Amino acid sequence: MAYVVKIDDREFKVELEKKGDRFDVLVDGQRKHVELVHRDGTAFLLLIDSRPYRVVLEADDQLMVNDEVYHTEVLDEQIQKLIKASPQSLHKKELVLRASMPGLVIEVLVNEGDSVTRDQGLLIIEAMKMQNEMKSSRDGVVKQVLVKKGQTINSGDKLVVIE
Amino acid sequence: MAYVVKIDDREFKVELEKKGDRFDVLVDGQRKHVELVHRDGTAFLLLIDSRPYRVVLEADDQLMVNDEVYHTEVLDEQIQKLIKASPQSLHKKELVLRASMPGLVIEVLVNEGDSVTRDQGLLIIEAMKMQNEMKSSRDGVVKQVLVKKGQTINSGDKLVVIE
Amino acid sequence: MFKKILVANRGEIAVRVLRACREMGIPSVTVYSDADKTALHTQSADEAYYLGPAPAIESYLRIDAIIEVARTAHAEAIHPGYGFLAENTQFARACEKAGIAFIGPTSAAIELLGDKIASKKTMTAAGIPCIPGTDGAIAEPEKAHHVAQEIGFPVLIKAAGGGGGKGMRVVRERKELQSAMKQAMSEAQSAFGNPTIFIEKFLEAPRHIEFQILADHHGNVVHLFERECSVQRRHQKLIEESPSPIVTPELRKQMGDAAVKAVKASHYTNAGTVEFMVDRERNFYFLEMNTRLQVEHPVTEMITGVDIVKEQFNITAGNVLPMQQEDLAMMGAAIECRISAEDPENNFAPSTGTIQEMILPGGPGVRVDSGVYKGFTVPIFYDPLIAKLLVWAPTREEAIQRMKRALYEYSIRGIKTSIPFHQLVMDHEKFVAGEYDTTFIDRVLKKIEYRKHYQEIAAIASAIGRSLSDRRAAAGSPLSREGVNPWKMAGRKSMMRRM
Amino acid sequence: MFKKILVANRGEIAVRVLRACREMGIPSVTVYSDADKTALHTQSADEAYYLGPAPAIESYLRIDAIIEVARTAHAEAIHPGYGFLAENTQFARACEKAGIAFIGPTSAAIELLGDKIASKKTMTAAGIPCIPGTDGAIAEPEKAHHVAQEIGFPVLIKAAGGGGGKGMRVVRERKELQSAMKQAMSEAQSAFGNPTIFIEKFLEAPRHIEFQILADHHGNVVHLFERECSVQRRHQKLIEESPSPIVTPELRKQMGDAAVKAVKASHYTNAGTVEFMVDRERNFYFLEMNTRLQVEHPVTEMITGVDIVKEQFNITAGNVLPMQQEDLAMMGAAIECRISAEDPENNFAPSTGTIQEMILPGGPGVRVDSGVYKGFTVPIFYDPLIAKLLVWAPTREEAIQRMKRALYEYSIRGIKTSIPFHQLVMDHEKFVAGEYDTTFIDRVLKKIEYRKHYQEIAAIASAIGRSLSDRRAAAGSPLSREGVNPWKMAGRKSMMRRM
Repeated sequence: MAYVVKIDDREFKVELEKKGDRFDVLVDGQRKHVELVHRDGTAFLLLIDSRPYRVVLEADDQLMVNDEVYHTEVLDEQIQKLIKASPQSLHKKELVLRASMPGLVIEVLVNEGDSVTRDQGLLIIEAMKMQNEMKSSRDGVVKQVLVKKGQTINSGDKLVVIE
Repeated sequence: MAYVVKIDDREFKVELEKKGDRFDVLVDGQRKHVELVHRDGTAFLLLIDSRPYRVVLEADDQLMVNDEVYHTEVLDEQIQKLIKASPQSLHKKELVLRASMPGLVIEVLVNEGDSVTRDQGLLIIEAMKMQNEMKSSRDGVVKQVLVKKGQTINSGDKLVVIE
Repeated sequence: MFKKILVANRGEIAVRVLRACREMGIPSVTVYSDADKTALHTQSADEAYYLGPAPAIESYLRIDAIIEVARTAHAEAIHPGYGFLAENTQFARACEKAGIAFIGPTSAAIELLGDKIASKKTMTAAGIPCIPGTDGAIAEPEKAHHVAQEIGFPVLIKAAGGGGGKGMRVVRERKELQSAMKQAMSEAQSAFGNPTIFIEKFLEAPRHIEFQILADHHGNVVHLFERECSVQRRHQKLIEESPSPIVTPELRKQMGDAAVKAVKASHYTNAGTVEFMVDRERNFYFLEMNTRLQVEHPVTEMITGVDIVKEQFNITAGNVLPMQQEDLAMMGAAIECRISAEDPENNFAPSTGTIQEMILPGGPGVRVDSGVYKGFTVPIFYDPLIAKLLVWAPTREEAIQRMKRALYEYSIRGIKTSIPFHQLVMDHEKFVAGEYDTTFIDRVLKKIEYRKHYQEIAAIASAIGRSLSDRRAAAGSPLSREGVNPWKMAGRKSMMRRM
Repeated sequence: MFKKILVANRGEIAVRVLRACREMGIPSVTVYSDADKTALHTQSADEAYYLGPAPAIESYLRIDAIIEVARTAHAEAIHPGYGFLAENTQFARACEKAGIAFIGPTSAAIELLGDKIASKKTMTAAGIPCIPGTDGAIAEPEKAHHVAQEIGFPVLIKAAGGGGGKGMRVVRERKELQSAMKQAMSEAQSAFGNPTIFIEKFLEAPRHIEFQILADHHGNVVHLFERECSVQRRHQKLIEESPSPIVTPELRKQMGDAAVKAVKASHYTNAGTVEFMVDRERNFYFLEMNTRLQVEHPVTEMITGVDIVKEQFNITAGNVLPMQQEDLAMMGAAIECRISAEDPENNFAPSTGTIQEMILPGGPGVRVDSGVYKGFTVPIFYDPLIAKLLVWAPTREEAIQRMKRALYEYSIRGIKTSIPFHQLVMDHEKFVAGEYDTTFIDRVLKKIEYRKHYQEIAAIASAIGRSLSDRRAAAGSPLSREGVNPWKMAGRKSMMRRM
């Protein structure tokens, strides 16, 4: 079986052949012998050419290798070819500022309709006793402000939309 | 509510009254204030008169307090009275020797029908590189030998029955 | 010695002090907020009392409630840890008034040294060099502009009420002054319950080197050598070590003598830290004196063998210091990495959540002071410091190698931590060479490319996971493809576990 | 230095040696059996190779397979740890033949000192006092009877092939001799692959005190002071400490000199241990020399600051010892407790299974060398030692207090461990007073009443659990009583976790 795995900005072609408990793997043409050992819960030990790596499944598209986190996308090689052949024309018009941490909104510095410039402060968030100013990463107009002063927010919450 | 709790060779009368998150408890007539906080999985923190104890549920009739293991039997006080009132006449005639550890049977020293005396060796078990002689804890006759030389045994397995 | 001690703090430092109580056979009491019902410090004391809601202002900063707990539990002494009320004059005074021993200096000494201006006057009078700055607290922007103009930009705005980088701002231009003051005052209020700030000349690229001191109530003062604390990010110390790579035996003697003189000039007792700035020509300036146990005190414990917390107990109980300066010697080298619940790959954003797995490093020369455990949910309300990792080795070179090994072993899942950041620093040639100052991190490691060693391994792991699921689907399993993927099964079990 | 090192062992000692490799930047290789696919040592090396089935005879004792792995992985040196092949002359010789450095003494030195009889002759010739016994291996009961008669009962049967109490039996009467010999030979065969035994006079209630030594290939020999190892159960060391409570500076000098003399007399190189018996009059007798890294080596590391494993690498690489005797000093006191997977409340029966939870002690002066982790299944095939807990403090008294604190913190669930036993010893007045010998445990702590401090707490906890379930049942919940008991729910989740 052959897959294309996307990780960060890299793409790997991985061909696999299962041999009992082990796998013969070709990564971008290079041959490797792999053994997968279940450790505990979602944790595995992967022996690649006798080198042990601690692999932990964090989510469907996220795993950890020796405590480093990787976001992965696995595509069947055939499907990958089809996608590449089809034209794509998506480009994002909106910038959605999301909370990078849980915390408390101390101050909202802009209103809907305001023009903002790159690096202009939009909000002040406090968490773990430190105040952090959240800045706009580009020029634009504030389309929506989704939080208000005094509100508690979680990591990933939408805060401000700029277009 | 009132319960009788048996632990080792002791019996405690425990009366409880739930007050919100806390409990008013009378143990053998002594009043205590108790708070139960869930920690993780089967682990709890019990604050008794502000003293914290780490309690872990190991099984239905077994729990750990600050890493010490206790086997408990909880009876409703009413039921307890009924049991005490009824005559009991059970006494064990047989002694069942069970494996106290997993291991390998190195030698069986007795045969069915043999007379044995207290402290006489019955079996030699090896585990973790050490050989241990399992001894009879009383005089009697070997009724059954349930294992043989070379056999792997688990903790709790019946080995020899003496009557 | 005291019959019972109350530890009025949380996290790793509360656990540290409670360990000293247990080793000395002293019954211990602690306090907790709603967010800390299952915290490690709550479990580590002999008694634990509820203080109030999670925000510190409603719990760990409540002087009245803490004194009340001490009375209820019959605690004879209170250890304040660091942060919260550790350098709060009102708290020390409330203890004195209630007849409870405060494990730290007298309220008068806290007041003098907490007033960074008055303390500088005292030090100048004692002949210790100081950094130029305001001779009083400042609140009006006009006055601040005037002072800044006088001593010249860049200037440093600092909170009068505490340390740790909170309420601190560097201002390089006049126009930034007003907004920086406002933010600093707001942060200082929130962190120390005191918005007072002052202004000081900002030294370019200095080293931050401090001396640990111990002083008893019988006039004996010793210093326990220096700690180099120049690895800072936004005035927050991240890594500390001893000995300092730049301190020569002569400089050590000079600075140590100055530290002892500073202690005597301020009639200071108990454990404390004299902080100095050192410029490139190795001139040193008195910066301030921290009138508390420092986060980084274990660095000194590892090179001297002295248990500083136990000595705090002894001093407060009126005992004579068991050592003199000539009994003390530095042995080997120690390094501390502060492990915080922050995501270094995302501009050190706080990362809270439940710790899913925790593997601590061990073996020779490793010390871990952790305030968390597997299963604990790190609250958003307090300082992000969750643990301190320390190593000791005969030489600095070996200590760095050992720290790299220990960081490699240290594994925390469920939250992000500063471990990858520390790994980068330990590999950095400037750190390895000992050539760094307080601007090192913000200057050199501002835009860090975190290492991604294992992309290929991750690709192989992902492809194997997918192939196992594809194989079963192809074999005509009645279950859906997703249902038989062993990786996904494992993932589900993991989800259930979290419920 | 070597470009790659193979660690031919498992468990905590393999992890210990792998840590040294990582700190020195040396790529490492290890080996594993079927039972150790997910063992900590397998994960800790840079490369791990499969050896064979779980029984040691088919994996960790296979000389051919290990040499083959070293060749495949291009390892330049092999560290054997302790046990298994560590004192096996054939193995050392196989390494020499294959051109792979054996990190330990030469095969000739192992042969001389492994032959306990020949080594005693050498020591006697060098003027070191020895214990009377057989002048050769013994296999026939008749010969054994003759020797025992000659030196007088009680006698001690010992395995010629190894230590650690395996294959060892005390015989007090003639009639016990034959069966004791049989058992000892069988155990020795199984533990060391060598059934050879010999007989020695059994000293009543001696102390077991050993000296750690280091010897390079350039004629330099130093000793790193003593370790007191008298806390033993059935000749198995359980607790070690340094300094010994009974060794005076004069005795230390005499014994240290004798240890160095023993090393020179046997042309020994690398790390080793000279074991002595010390009687009540403080006369000491050479017992044997252990030609390997000892389990208890960290005790010495903590009081001297020397990393013994790194020195083994240096010596094997041909480097000159970096210290002379006068550079070495003892600092403070260190104690080690061996944490084994045994149930002390059930006559130390082996306790295997999966570790459900593990909380390691930390803070000042604590070192943990663990070979296991949460989730690992402790196999029945190997030694029950799963970890070593060590403490250091300025004095022995403080070290005992610290050990008690660390044992209190140490929590392992899923298997039984020797932790409760160590707690009893640390509380025992004879241990605290330093008044103990090798018979202490078997004599004083044979029938131990393990403390049950928390019966009342357990009763309250049980009653609360029951009441919560009764309340819901009474409230007419449609679920059965068992279905809504939160304790039982928690229990179920825990069961699922184990699946």
